[in-house]
Amino acid sequence: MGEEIRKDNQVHSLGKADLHLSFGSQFGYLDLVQEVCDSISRMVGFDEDTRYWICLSIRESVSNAIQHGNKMDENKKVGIQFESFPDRLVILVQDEGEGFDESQVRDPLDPKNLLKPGGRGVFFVRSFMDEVGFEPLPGGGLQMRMEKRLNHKKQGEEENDN
Amino acid sequence: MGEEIRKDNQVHSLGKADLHLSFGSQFGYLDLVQEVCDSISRMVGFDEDTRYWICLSIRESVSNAIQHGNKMDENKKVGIQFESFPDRLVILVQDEGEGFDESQVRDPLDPKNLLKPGGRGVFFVRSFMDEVGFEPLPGGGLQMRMEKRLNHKKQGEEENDN
Amino acid sequence: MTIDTRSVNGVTVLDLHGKVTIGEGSREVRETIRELLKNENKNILMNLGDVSYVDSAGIGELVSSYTTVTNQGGQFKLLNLTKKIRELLAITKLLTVFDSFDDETAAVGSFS
Amino acid sequence: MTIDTRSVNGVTVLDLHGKVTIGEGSREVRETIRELLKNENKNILMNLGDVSYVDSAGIGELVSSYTTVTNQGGQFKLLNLTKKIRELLAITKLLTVFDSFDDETAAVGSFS
Ligand SMILES: Nc1ncnc2c1ncn2[C@@H]1O[C@H](COP(=O)(O)OP(=O)(O)O)[C@@H](O)[C@H]1O
Ligand SMILES: Nc1ncnc2c1ncn2[C@@H]1O[C@H](COP(=O)(O)OP(=O)(O)O)[C@@H](O)[C@H]1O
Repeated sequence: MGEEIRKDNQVHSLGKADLHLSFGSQFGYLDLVQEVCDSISRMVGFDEDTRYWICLSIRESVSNAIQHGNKMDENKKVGIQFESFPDRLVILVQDEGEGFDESQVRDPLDPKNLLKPGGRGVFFVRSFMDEVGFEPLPGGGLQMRMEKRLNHKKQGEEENDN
Repeated sequence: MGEEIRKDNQVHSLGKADLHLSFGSQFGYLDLVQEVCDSISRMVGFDEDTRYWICLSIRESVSNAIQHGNKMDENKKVGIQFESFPDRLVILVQDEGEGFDESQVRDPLDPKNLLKPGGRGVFFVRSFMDEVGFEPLPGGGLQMRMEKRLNHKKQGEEENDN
Repeated sequence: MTIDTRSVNGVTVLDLHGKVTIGEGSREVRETIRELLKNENKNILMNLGDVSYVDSAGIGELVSSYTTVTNQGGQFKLLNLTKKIRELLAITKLLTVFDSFDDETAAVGSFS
Repeated sequence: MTIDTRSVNGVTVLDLHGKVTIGEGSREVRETIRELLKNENKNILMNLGDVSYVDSAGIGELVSSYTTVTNQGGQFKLLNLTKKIRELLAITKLLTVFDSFDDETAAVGSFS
């Protein structure tokens, strides 16, 4: 009974992921962005828990691009570039805004900020990604660069799934 | 007991969907493309069954772009543009290939072709979408343009989900 | 996001369902809290057990619910933190700010 | 895509699981059929009940399985078409080409 011929079902794994996405500034795309992020980071080989935190970071970054960068102007685009390497995933989030002075961003852990309603987005990204940077784009606009290494444990990854 | 305050959970519906996706020519992206297609067509307002056939069509189109257009060259890109209008969804699939003579494509319903293993992809797209066309791109490459109208019944939509 | 409101022994239990994220749910939470305070319901227990997703804006909603209720002399507590929410509250040093429970009876009983 | 192979009263039942699409599963189907024919198993019933997705390449696999088996004097039939597969076979006028069944016992019994 039941001789199983289990065939390779990894035909679809990617050599090198390299995907670009762009859309008008609407929060309605956030779930889609999260799904794409999850698919790409699954292909790259991140476990479920790590993918959760990577994609939360991308949501935060895209939310900021929509809200602070493009100031909710639906005609302004958000661009996302996913690039995988054998040992890491690099994600670039681009907006058409003026950028900002990161030194002016308040520390959400400072006791005087602890009960502020906002100001935790960039902090989350820095907590869950390995490298984070902002750079102005040559043609105008801001690019947030995030990098996550494979097999690298950081805060938040020890917990099991809920 | 249980006074329910049901709030509007449609905050996230889109004004006008306008999303662009591009990636290297690998079949590994097909599931992701299908997910994105499903999300976009859900936002536009298509029912589950219609979304299934729209996204099958997009899969066929992208498969052709990868296989016939870009000839499996991972360095050549496939581009997909989703554009929604109040009454329809337009999807453009672009490859970097030479194009082809559509009049040379054989009819899969012709009895002499019925048992051929291939040649049903474009036929599926024409069956499930309302408008289908191929056009060369100005900078080289081929664009397949597909349009699906909302509230418009075509073959395949009468069936329930499986 | 939807919110169901129940009253248990003088405590208002808010059962949140779905996502509490930017653009979704934040206004709903705020309005619900405001209505409750207007009607002198100041003991509020927010049940997060059925919340599927929270981002930094969602955490912000928890914080502003807490400060709004506390500033009006009420008590705001949390029930059924998911692992992910607990993690986000931990790294933002908010876990000790909130009274939180995994048992509804214990949670309701804790209101003075 | 995975394929489980069972033998029932002289009929080889192939239980397909997952997606039969371009780049996925097509080679597997072809190889399995080839091996079976090599070993003189010519009565083949393909169970599609657990197939989650089929595109035009997957339909092509059904057709080439059919022609390969038939050309070698065997019989190739289908079991448990999903609604979507049935629809795709209908519009491609293949529904009448294939013998198909919704009941395994009846399907196995139909092989002469
Ligand atoms: N893409 C961006 N463009 C312009 N300013 C930004 C951008 N991202 C973040 N900022 C600035 O950094 C601040 C902190 O961002 P964040 O930590 O996400 O908290 P919040 O969005 O809740 O204010 C924002 O208030 C904004 O001033
Ligand atoms: N993007 C494309 N670029 C070049 N040729 C194409 C493209 N799409 C379709 N074709 C041509 O049209 C033919 C029919 O396509 P299709 O109906 O999808 O069947 P199949 O892919 O199984 O051959 C292909 O064999 C190919 O010659």
